[in-house]
Amino acid sequence: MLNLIQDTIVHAEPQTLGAASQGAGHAHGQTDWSVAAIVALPLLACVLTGLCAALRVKSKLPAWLTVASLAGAFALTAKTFAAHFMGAESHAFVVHVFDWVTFSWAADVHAQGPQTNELVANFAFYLDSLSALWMLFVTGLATLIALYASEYMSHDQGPGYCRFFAAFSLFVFSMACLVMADNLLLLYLGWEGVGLCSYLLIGYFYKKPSAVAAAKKAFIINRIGDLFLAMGVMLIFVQFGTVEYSVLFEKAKPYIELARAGNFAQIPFVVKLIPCLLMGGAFGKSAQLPLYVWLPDAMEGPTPVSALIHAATMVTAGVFLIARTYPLFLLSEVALPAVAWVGALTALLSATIGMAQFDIKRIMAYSTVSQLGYMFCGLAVLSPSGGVFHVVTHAFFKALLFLCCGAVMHGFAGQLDLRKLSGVMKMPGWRVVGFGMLIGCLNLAGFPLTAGYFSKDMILAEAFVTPGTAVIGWILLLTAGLTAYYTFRVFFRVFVGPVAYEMGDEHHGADHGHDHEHGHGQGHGHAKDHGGGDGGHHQPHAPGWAINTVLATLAVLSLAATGLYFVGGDHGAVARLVDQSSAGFHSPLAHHESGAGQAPDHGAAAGAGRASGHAVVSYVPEFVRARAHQGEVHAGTFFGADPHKAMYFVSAGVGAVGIFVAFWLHLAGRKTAAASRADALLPALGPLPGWAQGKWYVDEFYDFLVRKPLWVLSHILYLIDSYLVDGLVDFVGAAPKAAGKVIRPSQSGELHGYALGMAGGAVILIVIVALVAT
Amino acid sequence: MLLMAAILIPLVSAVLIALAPEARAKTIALLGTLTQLVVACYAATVFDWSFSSRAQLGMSLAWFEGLGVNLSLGADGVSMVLILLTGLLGPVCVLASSTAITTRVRTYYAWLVVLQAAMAGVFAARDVILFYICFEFTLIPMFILISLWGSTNRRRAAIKFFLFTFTGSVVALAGLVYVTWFNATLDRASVPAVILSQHELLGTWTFDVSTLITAGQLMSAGEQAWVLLALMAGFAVKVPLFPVHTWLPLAHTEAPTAGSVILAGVLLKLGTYAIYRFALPMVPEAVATYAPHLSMLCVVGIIYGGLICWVQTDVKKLVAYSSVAHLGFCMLGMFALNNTGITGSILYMVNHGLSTGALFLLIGMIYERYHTRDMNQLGGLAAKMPVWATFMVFFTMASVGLPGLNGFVSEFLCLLGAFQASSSWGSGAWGSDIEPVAAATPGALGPWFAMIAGTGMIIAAMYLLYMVGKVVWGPLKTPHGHSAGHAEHSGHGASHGSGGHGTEDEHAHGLPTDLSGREIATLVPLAVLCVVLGVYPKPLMQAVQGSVDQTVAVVRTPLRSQGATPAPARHAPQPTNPAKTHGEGAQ
Amino acid sequence: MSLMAVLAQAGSPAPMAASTLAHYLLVSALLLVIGLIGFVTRRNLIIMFLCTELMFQAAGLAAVAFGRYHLNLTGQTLVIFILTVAAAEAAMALALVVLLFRRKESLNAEEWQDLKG
Amino acid sequence: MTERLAFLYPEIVLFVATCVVMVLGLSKSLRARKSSAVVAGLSVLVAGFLAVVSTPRASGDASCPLSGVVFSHAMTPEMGQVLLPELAPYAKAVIALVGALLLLPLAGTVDRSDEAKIASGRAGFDPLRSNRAEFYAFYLFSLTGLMLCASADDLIWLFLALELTSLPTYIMVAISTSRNRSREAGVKYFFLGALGAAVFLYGFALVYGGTGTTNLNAIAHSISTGGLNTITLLGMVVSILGLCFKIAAAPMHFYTPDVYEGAAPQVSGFLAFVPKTAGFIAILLLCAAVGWGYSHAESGVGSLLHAVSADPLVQGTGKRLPYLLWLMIWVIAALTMTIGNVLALLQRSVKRMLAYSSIAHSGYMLVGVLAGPGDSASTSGVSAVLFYLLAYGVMNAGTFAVLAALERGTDAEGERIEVETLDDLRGLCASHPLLGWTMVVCSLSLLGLPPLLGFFGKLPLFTSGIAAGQITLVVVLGLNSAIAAFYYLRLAFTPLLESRDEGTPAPVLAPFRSRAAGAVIAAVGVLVLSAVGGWAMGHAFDAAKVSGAAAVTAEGH
Repeated sequence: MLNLIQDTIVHAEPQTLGAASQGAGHAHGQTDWSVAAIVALPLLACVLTGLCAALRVKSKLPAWLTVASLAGAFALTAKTFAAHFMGAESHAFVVHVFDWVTFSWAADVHAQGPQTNELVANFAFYLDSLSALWMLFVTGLATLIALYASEYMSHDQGPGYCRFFAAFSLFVFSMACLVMADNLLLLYLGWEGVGLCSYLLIGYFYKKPSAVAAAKKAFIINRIGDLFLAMGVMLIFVQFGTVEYSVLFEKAKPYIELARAGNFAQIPFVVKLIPCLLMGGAFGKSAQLPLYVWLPDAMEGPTPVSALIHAATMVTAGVFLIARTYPLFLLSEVALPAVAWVGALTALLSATIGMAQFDIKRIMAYSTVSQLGYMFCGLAVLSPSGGVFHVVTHAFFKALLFLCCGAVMHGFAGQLDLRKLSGVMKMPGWRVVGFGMLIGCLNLAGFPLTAGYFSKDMILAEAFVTPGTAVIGWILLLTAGLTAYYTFRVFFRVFVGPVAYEMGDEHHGADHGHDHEHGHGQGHGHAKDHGGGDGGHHQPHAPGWAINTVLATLAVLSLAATGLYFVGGDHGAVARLVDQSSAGFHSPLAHHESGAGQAPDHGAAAGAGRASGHAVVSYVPEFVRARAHQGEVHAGTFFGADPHKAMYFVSAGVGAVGIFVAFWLHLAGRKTAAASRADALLPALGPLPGWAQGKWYVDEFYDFLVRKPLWVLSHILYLIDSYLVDGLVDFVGAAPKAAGKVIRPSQSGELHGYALGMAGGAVILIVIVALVAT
Repeated sequence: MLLMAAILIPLVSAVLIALAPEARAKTIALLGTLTQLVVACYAATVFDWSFSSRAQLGMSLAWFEGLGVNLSLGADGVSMVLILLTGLLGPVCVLASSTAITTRVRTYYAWLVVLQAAMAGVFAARDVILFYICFEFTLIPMFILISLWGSTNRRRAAIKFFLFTFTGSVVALAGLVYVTWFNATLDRASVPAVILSQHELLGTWTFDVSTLITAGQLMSAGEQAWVLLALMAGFAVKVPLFPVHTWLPLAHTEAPTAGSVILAGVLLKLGTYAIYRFALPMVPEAVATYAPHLSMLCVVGIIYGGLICWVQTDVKKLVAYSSVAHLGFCMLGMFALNNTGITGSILYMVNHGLSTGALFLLIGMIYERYHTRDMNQLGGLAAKMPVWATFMVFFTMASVGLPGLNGFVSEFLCLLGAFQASSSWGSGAWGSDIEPVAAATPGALGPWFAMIAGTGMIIAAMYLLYMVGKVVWGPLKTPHGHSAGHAEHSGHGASHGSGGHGTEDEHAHGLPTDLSGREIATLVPLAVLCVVLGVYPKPLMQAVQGSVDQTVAVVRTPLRSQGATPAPARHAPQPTNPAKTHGEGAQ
Repeated sequence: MSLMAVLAQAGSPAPMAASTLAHYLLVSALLLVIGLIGFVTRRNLIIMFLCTELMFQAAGLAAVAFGRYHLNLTGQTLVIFILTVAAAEAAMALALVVLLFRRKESLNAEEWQDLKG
Repeated sequence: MTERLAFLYPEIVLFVATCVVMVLGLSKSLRARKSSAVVAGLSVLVAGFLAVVSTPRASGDASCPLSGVVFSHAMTPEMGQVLLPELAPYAKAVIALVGALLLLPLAGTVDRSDEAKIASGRAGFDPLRSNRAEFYAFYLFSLTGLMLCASADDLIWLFLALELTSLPTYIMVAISTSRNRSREAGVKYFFLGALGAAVFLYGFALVYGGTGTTNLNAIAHSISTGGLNTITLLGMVVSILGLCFKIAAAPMHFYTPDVYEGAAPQVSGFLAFVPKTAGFIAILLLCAAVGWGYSHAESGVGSLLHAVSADPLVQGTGKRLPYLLWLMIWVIAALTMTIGNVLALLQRSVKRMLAYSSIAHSGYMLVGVLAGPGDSASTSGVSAVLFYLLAYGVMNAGTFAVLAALERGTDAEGERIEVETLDDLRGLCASHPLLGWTMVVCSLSLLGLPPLLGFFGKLPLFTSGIAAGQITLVVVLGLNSAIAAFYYLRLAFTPLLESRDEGTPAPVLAPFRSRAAGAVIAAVGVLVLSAVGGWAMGHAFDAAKVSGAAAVTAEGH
């Protein structure tokens, strides 16, 4: 694997991303090594931890190896970022490491028109502002979470520990490939690679059948999305003859021009199909309708995994994919509306489920699904910078939330039921966790002036600005309220209020530091209930320094992320970075004239463009063009006001209502951990809470609709194979024997019979032959 | 001579094994197969890869001169690659058998190495009859391996295996002989001089492969269709394609581990190789016409085989059926008839050999320990055999087609090939009337084939993870009646595995709880290759590229369509001219 | 094609009327068929053998008739040899029948059907 | 006229040897009696040698370097049949070689108990009771007849030769063991054989009637100049039907399993080669007289059978037997191989299985007869048949010799018990490795498994069949090979793979070393011919030269 670095070649290929950046993208000799090392370091960590497993290392060495190499990767990323993407201008560049699926063939002499006779998909890394940004938070968070996990997983020191960190590092490697790939095939490698790591880490407690099932489910459902992605990649290759971004965008340019001119009718169907297929992949990986069902189950994995993979990084790969191939999404008039609707519905649906759950980790999982919906909406309402900004802020605060939940889980022996925990913040040693949780919750709820508030606002505002997406905006607004409610439901139930708790049924907490393999999840013969507050021989144990450090860092970072909105451009540094990349309207890709730096100013234009009442959003091409040219055509309004400004107040208000409801229902007057005022309200809502708690029975529905029929079909096919297909073979095989049995009586052993046979046979033969011949 | 050596060395070692004492058999077999591997590797270095479409390292000896049968050997890029695969699996199989085979050891190893020779012969043959001889002769060692060292139902499996494939290939022989006769009756005057100069034996009675390939292209469309039917009757069974696959699960299930490995690793590739070598270039028009129908069978096989895997309880049967699905991918790529597809298909041959072969090895290791392959009796072995579990997950992922491992490259290329090969790309049916689609190739498959076959990727994940989930993960469950909880205490890992009574039976056959060094040694080469071919498949793709280019060119523009000879005239067959040997001379 | 024309084709002069030849041949064919039917219907080994003799003689008769028709001696030569061979066969047949009779005290062919299948 | 005798030197040698053997067998001296077999064997080999070196050749440059050394005569139509002018040397050499091979297991067939009694002093030598010499004499007579077939140029000659071949075998069967089964086999063989002989004799008479001559050359000339008239055609049809008895083809095949099962295995092996070879030579001669130059497009028959039997790809190559004859042989071939194989599938008795397989092999060879001559070994069906006779003779001799070499003790009446069913062969490779492996090699060869001799026997049948446009029939042949694989596999692998049941005694070696030697020699022969059979095939091709019917000058009788 180390050849990977040695093989690094400076691939000084001019980047032809557009007129503006023409010739500016020469690779920088210094960075090439370091870019390759960003990818190689996690892989190195993976190999080394694997070696640790082989050498039966029982110390925390694997964790330190991982943390060190991830930190190194982060440092290199930061260095690269600082070198190339801090300024107002940024230039994408490609670092070629070695050839992968790259081969050419003899040209077809009979083909007409331009023919592609090579497939180029190298291990080459494409760094632009988008991938650099993504890598920055991926490696940064990974380092922190690895540090967290070094303590969190310490009960499992030994092979399991190595396994954890090997998969963890492998995940970062795959994620780096995904993000930094210079072609779709390498992206696909990362795409499936993170899927594998997700599989391995969800199934980390492999003795627990539920964990195994969840892992399997995650992998298979992701594969469904992967198939769409693969088809999309193939279609791109067939249509454009390449899978490399730089060439691809160049080749797609004519179509982008057509789309910009509103001539969707002239864009071939094949081309319009591409974003629809890519979308399928994104929905799978990012847990959107209809493929979201795997993510909540993925919480079977250790909490650091949930934080890193299933909240902060991997699940945002779908957002990344769309952002990366954003120009292609503009080619179809249905692609972005579809994304918008899927995102909005997912956000709403999972928020309603999240409201009714009691497992705090699951609540966070549904919230992740919901927030991912937000991000997709951001992309779809023509605000990729909003979507990406939300990805970044969400990465920090959701990781923080998960890690806090993890700390609780760790300390309370796997207890996650919010009805059995209360007032944790007041317990000794839990202050950091509590404040961390609070900060995370404020972010998630969109409390004014937090990072989450600004990123959410960007999306909401754009939803109202963009013509025809107001319905999406309303849905998202409603979701924002629900989000605030369920977020603070957790906080008010678990962290404040009277101190009461019940320990979970996992004893790893008490056995902390014990040399014990595979502690999780198994009924180790301990009784299920350990009594309420006393906890038997189990006492909650507060997190140690590593966890606290990480939580504090993350809390600070998620607050600091607010700053990204205020530095480096009108909508913040993230917006600038996005705009400079393939996802930006102001990137050289999107138009000819360079419009860098300036955000459009959508004045209070007439509301004529509002396509209200339309179930399907239709993009007005002029609007797209306007976004790029700072025109002011048909921008939507929020009751006549500029949505950007109105949203500051509206969303803050909605959030506040949600928090207040949560406060009134779950904290005010609550005496015990279990009972709350909300319980009294439940009967009034009829069966709805039950259905929401049952996740709207989507899993059961899928099971009934897809899995069961397939299972029955498989059995039928097996029967067909065994009895019909093979039966036919056996029948044919038995035919000669059967024929033999039929004519065997002719060999009666009787002389006369034989004579008769001879004579008769001869006569019959002669007669037949004579008849035929005449 | 090198190729001859690669065939003769195993034969010689078979004789030595037969003469040597029982205890030495394994060593001689190992040395013999290793030598074969070394010779194959050396041949690969001598081989001029820049002309990989050309048969090299050739040699020719007269055998049945009157019949035109020669001992004529030579290898192009594809053959060379498959010979290397054969060579690699030989020592692996010998190593894998060392504890599993305890009875009639000499017989076992002797036949095993004979099988190696026959398989190398198939790939190296440049004479149709020699090819057929080796193709058929593989049946005998395999038959014996299955019927002597197989499981309970072995006799039936062996007979079925033999008769099914034998029946098919006899018909294929008829097809090949028909082409031979067609060539013999070809009027040389009607063949363009350019072609004649390349193939001196056109119009004479010869079994020379390259001559017959050229001659076959001159056949009328009707003749080609019949010949294709005959060839497929033989080769599709061996692959196996969908309706004629039923011998495979049975044979796999009953065969001893090494037998399964060779069966999956190389024997099935004889069919795909034969289709590549003969069906495609010899009857290109018919192949082009019937590619959609054949591909349909592939697609059905992919989904049908995959779904059946999903409901298996016998691990080995599951992997066996997965071969049906996997080879469906392989053949789909082949019938895409474009470079991506066929390259993918050839890579698939190698990759399937590695990953599925390794899966059979792993299952064999479990079977040796627990004497069952029933997934209901096995579970959670990760706890007891972490090394084994690691390999199992690794090779499962290779088999699933995880990018970065070998399976992905070939599977993707096969699907891409099928995806590209649609005649409707350029016709506006896909709306691509603005400018020609860049990487479309003529063909009759297209996105739907790829899409439906692509669901096979999902199904593959379903059944393979189902298997892994049952056997590797989950609560520990082993046969012989000890409960999971019980075993958990006794078998807490390899380090102190000898304590509990869960390990008594393992000691009985001298195997450690987890894998022994020997077993790891059999797996590591395969694992390394899986990674290398997944990360850096370029050498392999380049190795076969010349040959594939040539085949694709033939399929695209068969000789008959080149205008020179609308309908070649026939004349009385020429007498055989044994003095002439091959156009492609010996080095 | 009529028999006449057939024989004319053979290039022989026809001093023997074709119709006469036809009669001979008819008798010969009858002999053959009678022999055959006798062989199939009778159970006594000796009679069965005589039936084969009858068939031999049918051939002989045809040969003589043809010989006369073609005006050459080949037919008669053939008959001489047929008679010789028939005599040899008769000797063998009797020897065999005696051998069999010794074993089972019967000349019934149906006694001998142990071998079958 | 004396030149013409050169054709018959081998037969003369055999006849003289026959007389000598008969006399030797009556000697009181055990050594003299024993020498009778040696004399028989040597005479066969000498006859074969003479056939090669002394037979006049139509072409001066016969491929054997020794030919013409002894007598360098060029053959003329007066001297011999010129339809298959080169047939005799090859055929006789094959007959001699295989005949000698078949002699080895015949040791002790009829005289074992007598000699045992004499040796133990329980009885003195009684010339009247001694039948050893007769047995070898019959063997030599039969081979003489067979060789005469190969040089026959006249229907009468052919008839006598065929009878000379067959008559001794009837007795050999009947006396081969002292069991009732042999008697039964003898009587069936004899009576049905007489019936068959009557049929082809009648056919010969008709051919004579149609052409006015019994000389084969003249018949060919008559047909080529005057056309094939109905009587001749009918005669041919009836003759070939009658000859089907000799080759054990449907519908004349019924006797085969019973006779082979009833006779001692070594005699069955003899039967599988000698009458079959005689029959095929006769059929080839008759077909050569008719010629393969007919085109079926002229027959204008569009019946169903034609549609089935005509190949879909090639129409009217103009290289076939007359349609009627072609169709009949086609049907016979297809029926014969199918019936033989499907019935063989059901057998447990090895000899019976081999008998049915012998039927099937005749069916295969008939494909070569249909294919007719060609200009290379690969396209000449005649050459394919001739080579297949050699191949079949060797591998078949091997299997029967194994059976002959083994016995399972003696029964209550002192009669030895033969190896009967497949079960008796279990574990043979372990108990008698050489015999076991002989069985394996010969069975696999009979199956036609490449690269053994049987495959190279079948391959020219395949190629010539396809070259003659008989693709459907070739596919039928192929599928039949596959059916046959089932029972040949059992036969090959029962000795190798199965192990003997506890308690059943292993078969023991019969006390005649030559029997086992014969088996092993046959196996070695199979292997050697697999490697260098191309040489023999070259001779088969030389022997298969068919002079065009038109080339036969009229010389009449």
